[in-house]
This record gives sequence, structure tokens and C-alpha cells, in this order.
Amino acid sequence: MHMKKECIAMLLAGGQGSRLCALTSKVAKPAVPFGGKYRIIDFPLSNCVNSGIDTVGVLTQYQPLELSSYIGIGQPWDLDRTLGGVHILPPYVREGSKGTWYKGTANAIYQNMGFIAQFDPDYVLVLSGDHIYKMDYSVLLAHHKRSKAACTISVLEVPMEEASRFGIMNVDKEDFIYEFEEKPKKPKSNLASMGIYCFTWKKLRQYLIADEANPASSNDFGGDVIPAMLSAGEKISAYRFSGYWKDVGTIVSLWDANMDMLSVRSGVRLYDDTWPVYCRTPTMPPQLIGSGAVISHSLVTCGSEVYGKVENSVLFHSVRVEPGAEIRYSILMPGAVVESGAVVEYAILAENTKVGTGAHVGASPDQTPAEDWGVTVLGSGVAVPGGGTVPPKAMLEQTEKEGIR
Amino acid sequence: MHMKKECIAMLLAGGQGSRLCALTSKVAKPAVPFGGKYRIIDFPLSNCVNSGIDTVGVLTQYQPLELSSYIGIGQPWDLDRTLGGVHILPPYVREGSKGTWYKGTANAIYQNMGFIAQFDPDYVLVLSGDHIYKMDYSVLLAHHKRSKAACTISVLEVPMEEASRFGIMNVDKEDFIYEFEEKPKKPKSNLASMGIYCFTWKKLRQYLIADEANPASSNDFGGDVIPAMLSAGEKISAYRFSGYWKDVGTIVSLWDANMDMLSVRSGVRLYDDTWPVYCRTPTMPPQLIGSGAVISHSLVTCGSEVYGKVENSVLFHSVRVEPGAEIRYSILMPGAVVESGAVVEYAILAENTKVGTGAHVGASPDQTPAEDWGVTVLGSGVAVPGGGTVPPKAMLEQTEKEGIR
Amino acid sequence: MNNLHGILFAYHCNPRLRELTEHRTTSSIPFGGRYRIIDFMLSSYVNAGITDVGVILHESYQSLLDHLGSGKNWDLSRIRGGLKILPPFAYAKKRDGGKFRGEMEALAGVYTYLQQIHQDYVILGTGDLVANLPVGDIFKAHLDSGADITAVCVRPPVGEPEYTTYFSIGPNGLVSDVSCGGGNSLPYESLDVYILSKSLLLSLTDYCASHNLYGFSKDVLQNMGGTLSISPYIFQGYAARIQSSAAYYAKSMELFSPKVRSSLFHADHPIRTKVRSDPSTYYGPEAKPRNCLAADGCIIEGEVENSILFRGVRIEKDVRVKNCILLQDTVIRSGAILNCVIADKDVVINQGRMLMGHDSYPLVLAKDSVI
Amino acid sequence: MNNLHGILFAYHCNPRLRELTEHRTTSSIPFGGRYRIIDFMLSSYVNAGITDVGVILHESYQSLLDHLGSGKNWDLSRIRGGLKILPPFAYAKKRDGGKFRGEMEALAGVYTYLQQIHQDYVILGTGDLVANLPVGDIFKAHLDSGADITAVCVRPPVGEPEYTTYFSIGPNGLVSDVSCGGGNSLPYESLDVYILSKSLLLSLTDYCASHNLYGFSKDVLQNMGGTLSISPYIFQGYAARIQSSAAYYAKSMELFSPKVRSSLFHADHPIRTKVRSDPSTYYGPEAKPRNCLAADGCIIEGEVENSILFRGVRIEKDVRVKNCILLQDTVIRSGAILNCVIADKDVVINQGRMLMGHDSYPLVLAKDSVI
Repeated sequence: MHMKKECIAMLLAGGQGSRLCALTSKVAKPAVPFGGKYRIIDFPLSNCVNSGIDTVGVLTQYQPLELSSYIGIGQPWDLDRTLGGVHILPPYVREGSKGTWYKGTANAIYQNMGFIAQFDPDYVLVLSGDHIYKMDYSVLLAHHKRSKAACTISVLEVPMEEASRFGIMNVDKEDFIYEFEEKPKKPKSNLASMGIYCFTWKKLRQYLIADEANPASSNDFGGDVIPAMLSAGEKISAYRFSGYWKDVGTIVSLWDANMDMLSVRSGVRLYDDTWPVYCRTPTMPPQLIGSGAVISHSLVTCGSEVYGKVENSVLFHSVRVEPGAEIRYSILMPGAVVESGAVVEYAILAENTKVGTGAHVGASPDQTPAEDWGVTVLGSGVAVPGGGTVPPKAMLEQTEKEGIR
Repeated sequence: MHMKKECIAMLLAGGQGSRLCALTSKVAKPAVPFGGKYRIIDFPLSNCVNSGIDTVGVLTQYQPLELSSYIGIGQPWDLDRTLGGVHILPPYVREGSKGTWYKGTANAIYQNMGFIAQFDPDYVLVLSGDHIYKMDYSVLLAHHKRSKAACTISVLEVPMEEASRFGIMNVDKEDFIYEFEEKPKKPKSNLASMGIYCFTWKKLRQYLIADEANPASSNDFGGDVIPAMLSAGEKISAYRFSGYWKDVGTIVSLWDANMDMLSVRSGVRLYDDTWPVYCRTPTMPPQLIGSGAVISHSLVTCGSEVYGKVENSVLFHSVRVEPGAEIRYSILMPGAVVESGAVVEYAILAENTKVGTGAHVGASPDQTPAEDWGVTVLGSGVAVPGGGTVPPKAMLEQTEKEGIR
Repeated sequence: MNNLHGILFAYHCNPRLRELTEHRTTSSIPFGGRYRIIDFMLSSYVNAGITDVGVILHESYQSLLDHLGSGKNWDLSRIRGGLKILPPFAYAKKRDGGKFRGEMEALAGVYTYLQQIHQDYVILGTGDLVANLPVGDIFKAHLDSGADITAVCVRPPVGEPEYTTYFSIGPNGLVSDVSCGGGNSLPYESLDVYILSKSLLLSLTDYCASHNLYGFSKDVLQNMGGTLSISPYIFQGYAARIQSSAAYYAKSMELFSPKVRSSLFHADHPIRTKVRSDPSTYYGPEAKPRNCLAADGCIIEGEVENSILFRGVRIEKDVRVKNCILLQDTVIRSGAILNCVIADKDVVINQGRMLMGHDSYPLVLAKDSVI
Repeated sequence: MNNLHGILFAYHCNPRLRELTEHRTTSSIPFGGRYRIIDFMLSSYVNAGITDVGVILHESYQSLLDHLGSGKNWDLSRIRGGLKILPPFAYAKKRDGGKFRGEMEALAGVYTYLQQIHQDYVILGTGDLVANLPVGDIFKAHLDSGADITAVCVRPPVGEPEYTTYFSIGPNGLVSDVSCGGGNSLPYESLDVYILSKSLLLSLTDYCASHNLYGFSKDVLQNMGGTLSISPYIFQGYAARIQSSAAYYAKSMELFSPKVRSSLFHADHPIRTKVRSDPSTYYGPEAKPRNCLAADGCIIEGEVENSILFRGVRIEKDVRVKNCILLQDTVIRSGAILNCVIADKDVVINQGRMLMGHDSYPLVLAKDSVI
């Protein structure tokens, strides 16, 4: 059924994203809405297609249903292929034994070696489902081939003073990695791993089998497999990437990355259609901007209706901002409704949330003591009653007793 | 993402098919090749599409890889849909807990209630992946709606003397079932369950939840759910089906059903294109019949080359019968090669088997004492050396030491 | 399985649509911010569970081919059935490439296709109609009525009289009189959407082909009205016919009415269209949007009022756009001022230009114009 | 991502193919039991990793549209790129519906499409060629040679001289002389498959359009041969051009040669085609098949020798078929005797009929004939 592929991609999408709390209680992190029209996973998936990689395994485990129904047969990404295409790979329950979640990133790939082998690839890309960036993997692959390495790791130059927050790669003159340090106190270089690996399949296979056989291993790429390859003397090359790249693992970084999308001519350059980001577009009529609306420096999406004031915000589809409502520095996910006179600022409103008439959600940092301030989050379906107040930094998973719903 | 569907189908395809021994050591039963071009699962899948049911969940567990790669995105069955389509559903590993194989047929559906709920169906068909038949499920559904039953079970009238081999439904005058007996010694009726259920979703949901909560249950439809519904006084209707139907759970019944396919104007009527059986067709050139070939009462498929003698046999794609070889009453699955002068009779040769020059596989029942006779089976990849003999009833899973390979 | 087959007449190129039909048929004119006119009927079909649709074309259909593609966006990409594009090959040979004179001639041009329909009923629809029709209900009404033909009509006039067919309804509830192509003396207006059995359709097509008759309204409804029972289905929702550029402009502007929008767009019966991966629409710090319908993928940094913006429109700073319809990828450079303009795809308006039409005669800028 | 874009000229309808091109272009003639001629070039493209293919059509292309569909069977159904059908709309308007006089005119007819190609190189291929070409190798040879154009050619003649272009190769390994449309005096025969850069293709198309030149062989290779370097790629495998019904018959019969089959069909580079769900072919108790190539879905109960049977052929008892090519769904009723016959799709030969052609002039029965 399958044809040989030079390179296939394995996308780790099982992350629970527990630091995103209320936003990931019902969906896996890669399925979190992002940037007005997307979900996080759209970025690596679109990168694959745009790079000419037409075979992608998506490894799921936490809350797979919504993610797998979002991906479907892969049509929005042009990945509905006869040969190759996108495949959802949940943890596999073997005959007689009990299935468990993937023990680590390496174990996830190990468990799906049968899937990979079907395509008899020369190279395997291992990607994360929680980064926002545009990258041409075919250039990474060419670098990998040229360097004749067993593995190539994509790295980003970060400011030296921040380097101790990252996994740092120490490289020789030819950019071969001789040492990997996770969050080093005294970093020797500023090359941070982006969690994007290109492996020669034969080597990957060999090290995955060895890693699985090692009871002391936590079966993780960064923690186990890469160090094992280094100590065995394999060539591991660093590929220097420059451009926008953001990990969106926390509420603040997610909020921040959404705000970055407002800079339409810099950052990830969403409007550059030589490298489109594909997504499943809902079947919605155009957005309606009412005659009393005021909108500035904001993204608004189809199916939404705006009658109030929106500033520095990202509105997903089917959002409704009623007359007199004010939205500032906020992210309103699909179906969020803000009733008249309500104020939402520095907040993330998850899907189908509702802010009642005159309510106030979140607060500006200049009106709040620094230690009390933070982005306010309303979890999916939460309703704030009319006149209610939700303080900064609050994180509501469910509508409180006095909720309207 | 999904749209409401009136009726969706859940296809139980996890069967290990242990009575098919060597044929299912590497694939699940529904993926066993059948009838020259098909795999068993093509029959229920094609029935769904032809009946206008465009949403099908395929529940896999045993050896799912080949089955899921065979089904792919469902294109050969016209099931590559944006809304609905075919979905592979392996056992689900829940957060923190350990996943296990489905405990029984009812548990398999129970575990996938989240999948079903996405389509908000009124009715759910539960089908088996190991029957050969053509059925218009829309007629069954219409019968179900008319009868206002909680469940409708498709039944076949079998000869009374064979009734004790089946699950028998005892019905009242209006064909409502009042009793179900599994293989009764003294059958009261000759209506055998075909393992095809049409449920009203609300009722099914209610009984699945109750069944799962009952620790004494084996979580099986026939053994637990249907009896529970009967004893609770739910209306269960029998739908009388007439036409070809065959369970292919044993080597003999599989061999038999293949032989039935040779009666092209009766039986399942493969050539009737008002109800086509769809399958994934390999990309192969036409079959070549050599100038010395003799073929009678046989099916031959693309990619095959026949130079010898073939009688009463079913040849799948890419089979090669060399000059002077003789094939009688046998089934040659894809890639089987029979070298010159070899004889194959009353045998099933699985994929990529090879019978060496002058070897003899199987025997005719009239040359063998009845107790010693049986269909000979060569498992996938088995090679019989030149001049070797494989007796009737033998079942080779692997090439013996003296194998050519 | 649905027992209704969909046919769409998409061959019209109404000359009164001027520049808008220079490169395309009426049915593939962009409408309502992100749709083509054909999307409305096609979605009405699909939402009623119709799985097989034949689209009859004649010329200038590259744009429609590009839009429909394999039918994937309407979930009509099938091996058996699904969406079929029907160009007039057989017909073109017979009549030396001339245009269809009417629906019956178009049907005769795809006669082999009609014969192979395996549903018992057929719905005929027109590619210039904007409406979200309850096709399932209409079909049910047809079956219940027992009439030969069900004709969908509306009470308040929506089309232009010279292209429109009108009905009166008799005391028996059936159509009692038919007028077409002239003045509007009868109270109901036909939307040119009809349901009839496959067998009747075939025999009407046969009869018309052999008698040199070609119009459905004139030659079937009007002339055979005595022998056929025609049941009206009175549609209560919003409907518009796009037959001239003035109508195009006026009907587009009606979309600002919440009542019109709620009749055309509802979540259970969405209007599906070709999907293009566009980001959200960005409004810059100095943007002043007021009363706008906008598709995704626009960058708006100037002032826009009472206007409809299609995908990928760029409005630079210090621009003033009022009462305009800007089709896909229009670019308005800084300082330009526009009023009552319809800009077709990929039009560029350079810095400081000023263009003014009137709402009764909007200025239509042809595709790819640079002004 | 592959840097080569595929163009296929599928507009030819060679009159010498008689009844076979009455309803279709040469490229959509069924060939080899289950293929259409276009499948060979299209598969050669796809097997080399080409993801974007434009097929240039002119008329009678309904059959080709049906065959290609959305391109799914070649895995070319894409949102961006994939298979694009290019009918001659713009061109038809300009030249009032006339036929293309040559490849360069056809290219001019799809100029906008050519401009939007985002690969740097383009392969041009013809829809009447049967060969499994190593397009990847040819592309590599083109890049290595540094020539302006790479021309694929064969040594032994395969086409009919009046339609064919011949080359001689000079001491520098490049094409030194080009002859076309006349006698065969030069040793290499062109397969009309060329690779060149997109930019060269565009400038040649511009030049030819503005100088009323239209043929690739005559106006580009021959007349501009002095300024362009043309590198030959000598293909060693089997190739056939289908330009007359005699050639169609002869080339079909060559498929019985194991050498020809192994050159056309190999598992790693399969020839893909439209998939129809047919059961296996059934041979009845009295069937006598000898030296036959048969597709699936046939029911054979009589005698068949040296023949090629397409999908769904029915051969009843007591039939004798010899040296025939029976296209899709042909039915031969009991007692009929056929020799040297090409039966097009859906032909029915009734009981006891006897039809005899000669291998130099096979009897061609038009589609849907009942004899």
C-alpha cells in the first residue's frame, strides 16, 4: 500500500500542557486555538507540507478525540493522500499486555517503529506539537545530508543571559555538537535546542532499541537518546535557524505569542502566502463590524460580530462583542460572547465563554500591584454573571455557583 | 467539525480469528484476503456505502497496522469524507490508567461512546468484520424505525436441523424477539442471529452504561446486553434477511466461501454492479494467460501470470503458476508462486508463499481417508522446497528447516 | 440514501452584469464577502442530503472549474456520483458551438447523463439565485402534493421582470397561470427551482428536443400547463436574483440587514464555499471600520464604511472607502478615496486616486485593473 | 520538493485513429487492457516525484475529464498544485474556436498558468506516447548537461515518419540536426518529451506567439537550433507512439512480448490508472483462454486467443475470439466468431455473428455499436 519515502515526520502531540491549566482540561496542547484562526499544531503540519514532506505521524495520547477529529483525513493541509498523508497514532495496546501512555518522547517513537518502517524512509524528522514557527524542513534535511550526521538538531541563538533557561548545545567549529546541557547554570554557548530533530532512520532505530532495553532510561530524546548518541561518538550536527520561534507552554507565553501575531509585518509573517499556514476553516459567514464599533490593532475572524470596542486583541471565529463592551489586550477563542458594557482586559477567554452585562474580567498591569498581576483565564464554557468581577491572574475552570449558565 | 448523522455504523474488526491459525498470525481476521480481490472487511464497508451510511467507526485491536493501512483514508470505498467517513478506533489508553483490549463486543462500543456522540446519531448499526454478504442496511433501518424497537437484529432462516449451531432468536407473531438462545440443543425456531444489530442510540447508550457498571457481565452484545434488554422488556425486533450470508471464521468455511465465489451468477453476486463491493485495487498490469495455460471455473486477478493448469480455484493478484504446474480447488493469495510441475490441491496458500518445482501440496478427499483429510494451509511467506510434500490438513506457519527460502 | 438528484444550470452569462461576467459565468461571481453565487444553491442541495449533483456549463467556465474543483469543499468528491461538471460537448458539435437557448436545450445537451441518474427525482436550480433553500422540505412537499412539478416561488418580487416567470395560484392550490418574459401581472414570482420525477424530466426533454422547444418556463410550464399539475412551494425566506450589476450591488448591500443575514446564514445549514487558508483580518492602529462585512485575510489600516471586503483585501492608511464592494485581493493604496465602487479581483487603486460611482450605477472595475 | 513541473499535451485527436478518436482525444484511448494512453506519461511524471501537472486540452475532452477526475488515482488531488485541467478558453476566444496548430500555440493558450508555475524546470510530454520513462534520471541528466533543452529520443524508429521529428547527434554529444514531418534520414527519433527551464519556456512562448510560430519541433528545435543547445537523452526502454489504428493494433500486440511488458510494468514505477472496483476475471468450465492479456471483471466462457480484454468484457460460450482487442464492457454473445477486431467500449456482438479484419487493417467497431 505504501511507497518508499525519503523523509517522513513524526509529530509529538500527546502533551497534556498542564501549565496551560484551564485551556487544556478538555483538549491536548497542540489543539489549543492560536492566533485567530489556528490551533498550535497547524504550524508544524503546515511546515511539513510546505517543505514537501507528505507523510506525517501524529502521536497522540492526552485527549486525542478533538485533535483527531480536527485533523480528520488531513484535507485542509493537503495531506489526504493515497500514499502517505497524515496518520493519528495513539498508544498501542499489544495483545495480552496492557497499554500505557508513552513513557517519554523516545518511547513514543519506539512504539511506532512499525508505522515508520512501512515507508522505508532514509530520514525521520521528530517534531513538537507546541511551537509557533515557520521552517523549511527541506533545508534542515539538506544540511543533515551534507553534514553526514546521525542526527541534526535545530538550534536558535538566544541572548546569552537567557541561555540558562534552555537546553543548550555546545558545538565545535563545524557546528557539530559535543555536549548537551539542560538549563546550564553557566552556559558555554547560546545555542538553544528547538526540539526539532532530523535523524538518519537506521541510526535512530538502533538507538531507540538500545534505549528501550535500558531500564535506567527515562526514554526521552533530550535526556537519554541524544546523550547516548554523543557518548557513543555519533556525529550530531547543529542547524542554526533564524526567524520567529516561540514555545507556547505557559499561559504567559501563549498570551505573548498571540500578541506577537498582531505585528503582521514581522514575527511569523502570517500573511506571507509563499509559506501559508493551513488550518481547518469553519464554515462561517464573513465578520460583521457594526456601525458603532471601534477596532484597532486587532485580529478579527469570520463568523464574529463586533459592535463594541476592541483594542490589541485577537478574536477567533463566532465571537460576539456587544455594543458598549470593551476588549483590551485579550484573546477571545471561538464562540466567546462579551455582553454590553462588560470589560475584558489582559485575559484569555476559552471557547464558548460568556461575560455578562457590565462584568469586568482581568485588569491592566498598571492598575495592579506587580505581584498580584497576571493574565486572567476563563476555561471553556465558563460564564461570568452580569456585573461580576474576575480578578487578574485568576484561572476559572468552571462556572462558579453564581454563574449564569 | 462534525454534522449530525441519522445513522452511523460501528464495525467490530478486532477479531484475532484464532481458528484461522496461520492465516491470521500477522493480520486481523477482517484483513484476510478473500474472493480474489477483496479482504473480508470490504463486504460490510461496501454495504455501508451502498446503503448510504457514510460514517463508519472500525474498532481494531489485534494486528491493527495492516488493517489500518489497508483502509487508509477510505478512498476506495468513497469514505474519504470531510464530514463523517471511516475512522479507525483502536483501544484507548486513558490518562494515568492502563489500556487493555476491549473486554467484549459491548465494551468495545462502550469505550467509543465519545466517538459516536460526536455525530449525535439517532441510530447506531453494530456490524461484524467477518461475514460475507450484501445487505441494504437502509432497509434494515427502515424496518427498525417502523417497528419502534429499541434494537433490531438481523436474522437468517437456517435449516432446522442446523439451528443448534447458531444463536437462535425466538419471536412472536409480529417478529418481536422474546427469547435468545445461544446454540440451543432443542431449538424453538430457525432464526439465526447474523451478528448485525441496529440500535436506537439513546437506548444503546443507556444499556451500555448499565452493562459496564455490572461486574458480572462479560460485556458482550449477544451474551449480556441483548438479554438485559429483553429482561427489561425492551422491544427487540427481528429483521428477516434472505440472500447469501456466510461466516468465515474457520479454515473450512473460508475455503468454502471462496469456492462459492466461483458461482458468479448466484451466491453473493460479485458481478452485479448495482451493489458493487469496493476494495483497494493494487496498481498491477492485466493478468497474462500463457499460450499453454488451461483454466476452468476459476477466478484470476490482475498482476498474475498463468502458464499451467488451474481448475476450480481462486487466484489473487501477482500469483504465478508456471508451465506444467497444476492448481485444483485451491486459493492462492497475493504473490503466491507455484513452480513448474508442482501440484497444489485443496489448499490455501497465503501471501508470498512458494511451492517449489515438482512439490505436492494438499490432497483430494477421494484419495485420503476421511479422518485424515482437510484443507492444507501454507502461512504467509512459507516456501515448500522442490519435490517436497505437504499432506492434507497440514498447517505450516513457517518454512521448515529444509525450506528453500 | 437520498432519492433526489441535483441539477444546476450554471451556463448563464448575463450581459447586464457587465465586467463581472467578462471572465466567468453568473454563477461564479463572488458574492457576500467570501462566496460565489453558486455556493448558495449547491449548499442548499448538500444540506438536504443530496449526494449527486450535475452542473451544466457552457462557456467561460474556467473560473467555475477552479472554484468547484473536485467538489471536496462540499463533500461531493466521490468515485460514484458526487459533483459532475457537464460541459456541452455533444451539444456544441450539433449546434456548432452556439449558446443554449434555454434550460430544455441545456438538458438535451447532457441527455446521457440524465439517463444515468439513479435517483427517482430531480431538482433543477439556477446559478444566479442567492437563497438558503430548505430543499428537504420542498422535496417532502413535492411528494406530499402528488403534483407533476413543484415550483418554488416567492411573494414579493425579487428578480428583474424581463428575465422572470410569474405565477398565479388557483383555488385548488395549484399554479393556474404562468407569465414569462413580460410585465409582472401575476402575484407570485418563480425562483426557477423545480422538482419533478426523473421519468417526467426525460420525457419533457425528449419532447422539447424533437419539437425545437427550449425554455422550461415558456415551453413546459406555460404551454404544457394544461396537462401538467404544478404545485407551488412558497418560500418565506430571503431570496435574490443576480441579473444586472445594479442588482448585484443592491442585493449585496441588503446583507447588512440582520434579517437577511439570519435567513441566509445559519449554523445548521451553512453555506459552504471553497476554502482558502487565510489568516484573520487585521485592523491596524488607525483603522476605522464601520458597518462592514469582511472576509478573513484582509489588512485594513484606513477608513471603511458600509462596504463588503472579500479575502485578502488591503486597505492602506489614509484611505477612505465608502459603499464599496471590493473583491478578492483588491489593493487600495494610501490616500485613495472610493465611493460606490465594485472592484473585481486583483484590482489595484494607486495612491491618492479618487473614484466615485452612484448607488444606482456603481462603478465596476474589471479584474486586474490598475488605476 | 521536486523542482520539475509537468505539462502534458493532450489535445491531439489523430484522424488516422479513426473511430477510436470519435469521442475522445488520442491520450484518452484505452490501451493495454486497463489503461488510457495518458496514464503512461502521467505515471512517469508522478513516479519521479512531480507533484504539479497541467494537462492541455482542446476538444472532445469529456472522456479525459472522466478518466482523470480530481487526480486522486495519481495522488494529484491537491489544494495547491496537483493536477490541473487546462481547457483553451482564452485561446478559443482569440482564434474563434480553431484547433491548436502546434505545441507553442497550445502553450500560449495557457500562458497565465505557465507564469504561475513555481518550479524552475518544466517537462513537456505528449499524450500519445506509451513508455515508462525514468523522468528522474532524465531531469538529472538535464541538470548535469547544462544544455538549454534536453530531448528524449530513441534509436530504433517507433513513430510514423510524417508525424515524427528526427535528430542527429554531433561529436560534442549535442543534437546537431533536426528534421521533421518528412522522410527519416537522421538516426535518432524524438519522443517529443523535453525538459527546459521555466524561464526559457516562457521566453520561447512569448517569441513564438509574437512571430506567429507554433510548432516546437519546427519552430524551436529546428529554426532556433543554432542558438539553443539541445542535449539528447537516449532512452533504452520500450516506447510506442499511437498515431493510427494500425499502430494502435500493432503496438497493443507487442505487449505479449515479455521484454516489452517488463519495460512498461515494474513494481517500483507502476503505471497508475483510474480504479474501478471490479471483481476478478472468471473463466468458466468451458473457457479456453490462450495467450491473453485480460483486465479484471471479465466473464470468459468461450475461446480467446492472442487477444487483449479490457474490464468487464463478457465472452459467452461457443465464442471464438482471435487476435482481437475488446475494450471495456464489450459483450460477445454465444456462437460469434471474431478475428482481428478492435471493439470500442460497450460494443455488443450478437449471437452467431462473424467479423474478420486483417492485422494490417483491423476492423474497428465504434463505441456502443450493436452488431
